[in-house]
Amino acid sequence: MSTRDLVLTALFAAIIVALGLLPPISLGFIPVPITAQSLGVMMAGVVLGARRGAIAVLIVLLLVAIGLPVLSGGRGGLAIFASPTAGFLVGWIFGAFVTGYLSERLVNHGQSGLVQTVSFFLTAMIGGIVVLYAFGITYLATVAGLGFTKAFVGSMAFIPGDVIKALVAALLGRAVMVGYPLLPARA
Amino acid sequence: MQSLYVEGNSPMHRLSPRVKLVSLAVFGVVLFVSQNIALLSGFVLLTAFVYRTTGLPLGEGLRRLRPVLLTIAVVALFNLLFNPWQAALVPVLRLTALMLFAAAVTATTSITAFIDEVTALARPLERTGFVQADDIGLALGLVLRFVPEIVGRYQAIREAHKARGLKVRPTSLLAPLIILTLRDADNVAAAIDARRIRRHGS
Amino acid sequence: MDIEFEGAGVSFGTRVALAPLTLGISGKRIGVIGLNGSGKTTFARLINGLTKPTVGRVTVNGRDTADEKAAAVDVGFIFQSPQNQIILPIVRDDIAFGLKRRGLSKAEIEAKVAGILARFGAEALADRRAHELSGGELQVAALCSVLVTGPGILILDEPTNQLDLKNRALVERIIAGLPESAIVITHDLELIAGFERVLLFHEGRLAADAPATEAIARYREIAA
Amino acid sequence: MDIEFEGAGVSFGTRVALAPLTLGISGKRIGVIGLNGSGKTTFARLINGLTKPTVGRVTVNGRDTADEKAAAVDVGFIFQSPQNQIILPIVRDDIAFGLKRRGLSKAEIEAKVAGILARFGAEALADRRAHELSGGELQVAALCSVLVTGPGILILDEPTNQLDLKNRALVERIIAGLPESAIVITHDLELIAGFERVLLFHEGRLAADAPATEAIARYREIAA
Ligand SMILES: Nc1ncnc2c1ncn2[C@@H]1O[C@H](COP(=O)(O)OP(=O)(O)OP(=O)(O)O)[C@@H](O)[C@H]1O
Ligand SMILES: Nc1ncnc2c1ncn2[C@@H]1O[C@H](COP(=O)(O)OP(=O)(O)OP(=O)(O)O)[C@@H](O)[C@H]1O
Ligand SMILES: O=C(O)CCCC[C@@H]1SC[C@@H]2NC(=O)N[C@@H]21
Ligand SMILES: [Mg+2]
Ligand SMILES: [Mg+2]
Repeated sequence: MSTRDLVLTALFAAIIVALGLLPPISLGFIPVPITAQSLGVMMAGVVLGARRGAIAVLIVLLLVAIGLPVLSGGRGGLAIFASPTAGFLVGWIFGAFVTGYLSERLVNHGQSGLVQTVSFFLTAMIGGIVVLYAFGITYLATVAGLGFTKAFVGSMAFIPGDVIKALVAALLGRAVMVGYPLLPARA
Repeated sequence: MQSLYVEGNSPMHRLSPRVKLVSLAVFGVVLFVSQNIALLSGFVLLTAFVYRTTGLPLGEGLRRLRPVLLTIAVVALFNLLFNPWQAALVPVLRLTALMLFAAAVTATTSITAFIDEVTALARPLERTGFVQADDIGLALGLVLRFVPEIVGRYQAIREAHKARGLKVRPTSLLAPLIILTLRDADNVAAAIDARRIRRHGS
Repeated sequence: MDIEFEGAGVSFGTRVALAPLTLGISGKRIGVIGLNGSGKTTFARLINGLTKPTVGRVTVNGRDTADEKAAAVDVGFIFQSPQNQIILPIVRDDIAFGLKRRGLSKAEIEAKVAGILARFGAEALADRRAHELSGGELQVAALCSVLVTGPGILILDEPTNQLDLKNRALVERIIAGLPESAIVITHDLELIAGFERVLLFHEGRLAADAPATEAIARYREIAA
Repeated sequence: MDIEFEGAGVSFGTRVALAPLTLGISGKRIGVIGLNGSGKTTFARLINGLTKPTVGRVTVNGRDTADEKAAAVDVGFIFQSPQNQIILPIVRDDIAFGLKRRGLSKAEIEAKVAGILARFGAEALADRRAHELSGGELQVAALCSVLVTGPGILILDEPTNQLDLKNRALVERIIAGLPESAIVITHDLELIAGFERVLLFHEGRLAADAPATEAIARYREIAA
């Protein structure tokens, strides 16, 4: 890994942490909060690509494990990984990876701005929602013992917010493509 | 999380970074298994005391915690909506104690010390052949460095608006913010290479 | 322009960056000099409200600069580091940014952007990405972005940093030809050599308020 | 030192920042001058491998700088913007950072950090946060961070930017007294006035390679 890659992953880890300064919204019917941090996960994938994006998320999880309160609402500590949100947290890694993987393949500099934005939106939806939720819901349903139906239906409450996040990530991905092209420099 | 180190010579400063980091990890687990409100309240008082001993002036100490305190307050409010007050109090006490202790650790552990310690702890992982302990330490240290920087960049962009007599709008904030921090990151990478901080010995 | 410092000072914690200062400034060209860390930038930031005084107040044309609403007062500021000045990633967009918000028509904006770039002979920079520019090119872009809106008072914090002979001469000419008031902070003493009024700061205090030759002589003593 | 450019050039896309250049550099003091954007920084970045040539190669003491492993060659680099030089938030930590990875003992590191700060009379900066420093203070901190490791070759990219008279004189003395080789890029022509060899760049090409007086005269022609 080049120094640049190392620093960029650290930067996006920091962006995810900084997004945690926005308060989470707890829902009564599902023990997982709505948080702005998953926007950072999508952004990491869109801007950094698969490998670096996933590593950025791993760095955040490492900080959580150390006990620094880097998750929204000031949460942190090993205990988090034993809580019902653990599946989503692990899903962040794969969400960033898939978002990045698809972005690397679907988006290039020759395309029009609209095509780039729409492609980024789709990759963020697939990685940051489909893949991410698969992990989160499975864990909630099985390990957390919520049952599949309840886990699935409960998680639908995240959809509106996450679609907006995917849109923001897409606009940002396009803006970075113009102002600071990174994706071609794949790790 | 504000990770600003304060120069000082308090007992927390003198404690080895390893002891602090391991205690933090262990404390995180202990907090999680505790349900007892009295015990958790004790932890809050204790960690508040520890935080006060770091030598941070009271105003500055509170100012640093403000963002996290605010979000904890929001968590508490939501919990109160759905739960009896006892059940709502437990997570608030947990979060507050963890935040106070983590803030005390970060205020008394310089980023250099943090990097060194994480590097030392990660050293055994090198045998897997996947990672360099030096890189893990450096990456985690850089995150702590970047969080305040991102906040600072946000401030700088607001100032750049003001310098031209413009009002700041959130819509024109995010993209410049990310692009500017990306450029900062590139510069930091160049500085690390230029100063041979990473390549040496590897 | 009429700038009044009324016992205005700035401290960061226990560090006094600028001791309370009472001073009136009016006139076309004011120079500001002094050692590193003597308070020059802090002084300038007070004038357009980027920093708020921790004691006293500063008014520009009668309006308190600490008052958010008054901050629209027409003070353009060229930062000491051009890196911090550029907001949008493409030079042309950045220059146009301030104009857009002022509600000018598209054609007017384009004309103004082209005009300011031509003034610096910097047409080639228009479509460049700001982060790819050399240090001096960035400084020129920053100057364009601020000058294009034609601020009534202009503060230039070390504007000739990183500039080559050609651009430095250009900035010197531009300062001389500005229709409005300018406050020029610099370590490049030739730049302010002809100014009638130069403020010398030392350790957060005003150490001289005099014509250039006199203030520069005092500065040389302090620096020796 | 023995630096060899063997047809080395840099393009960014279609933009030629430095046309292919063949040149040998050895000697103690080399000045580099030229207009903004003429390729000075690009030239310097090639020497310590921060930028890789898109054509040709650059060797330092026989080792290719594009080769990651050879990059351990001892080239210190003072960036054009000190903001970019500082890695860690506290000045003292930042200065110590480069030493740590070189395996020095704690006591040695402390002694070296104290030594370099004393050399600049900048002991007061040690425990300051880098982002709170004034521009000139930051430049001094950046100089300390690089000089402390005692690099064999030192590249200074506009080292006197933002410095006051006192610190500027100090940097001039330090350059004169450096035990090792130095390459000094600058727009501050007095700084290199006495150099025996000065490289003048123009539009990405070497336009002169001559003693200071001659190169500066050519530069003035170009800038006129
Ligand atoms: N945010 C801050 N926090 C703490 N100290 C600060 C802050 N900003 C400035 N200072 C300190 O205030 C003093 C005055 O700073 P200022 O930037 O006004 O100096 P200056 O005269 O512009 O110096 P230079 O010529 O180096 O740019 C300096 O010692 C500086 O370190
Ligand atoms: N990453 C990049 N992408 C595209 N163009 C670049 C990049 N870096 C530099 N350039 C261009 O290459 C040219 C040479 O840049 P360089 O930084 O070497 O100039 P310089 O001589 O150091 O100028 P200055 O005196 O302004 O610092 C400039 O026109 C610059 O815009
Ligand atoms: O902070 C945590 O405990 C991690 C929470 C994970 C939240 C998931 S991410 C996808 C989905 N969208 C949200 O807004 N929240 C959940
Ligand atoms: Mg200043
Ligand atoms: Mg340069």
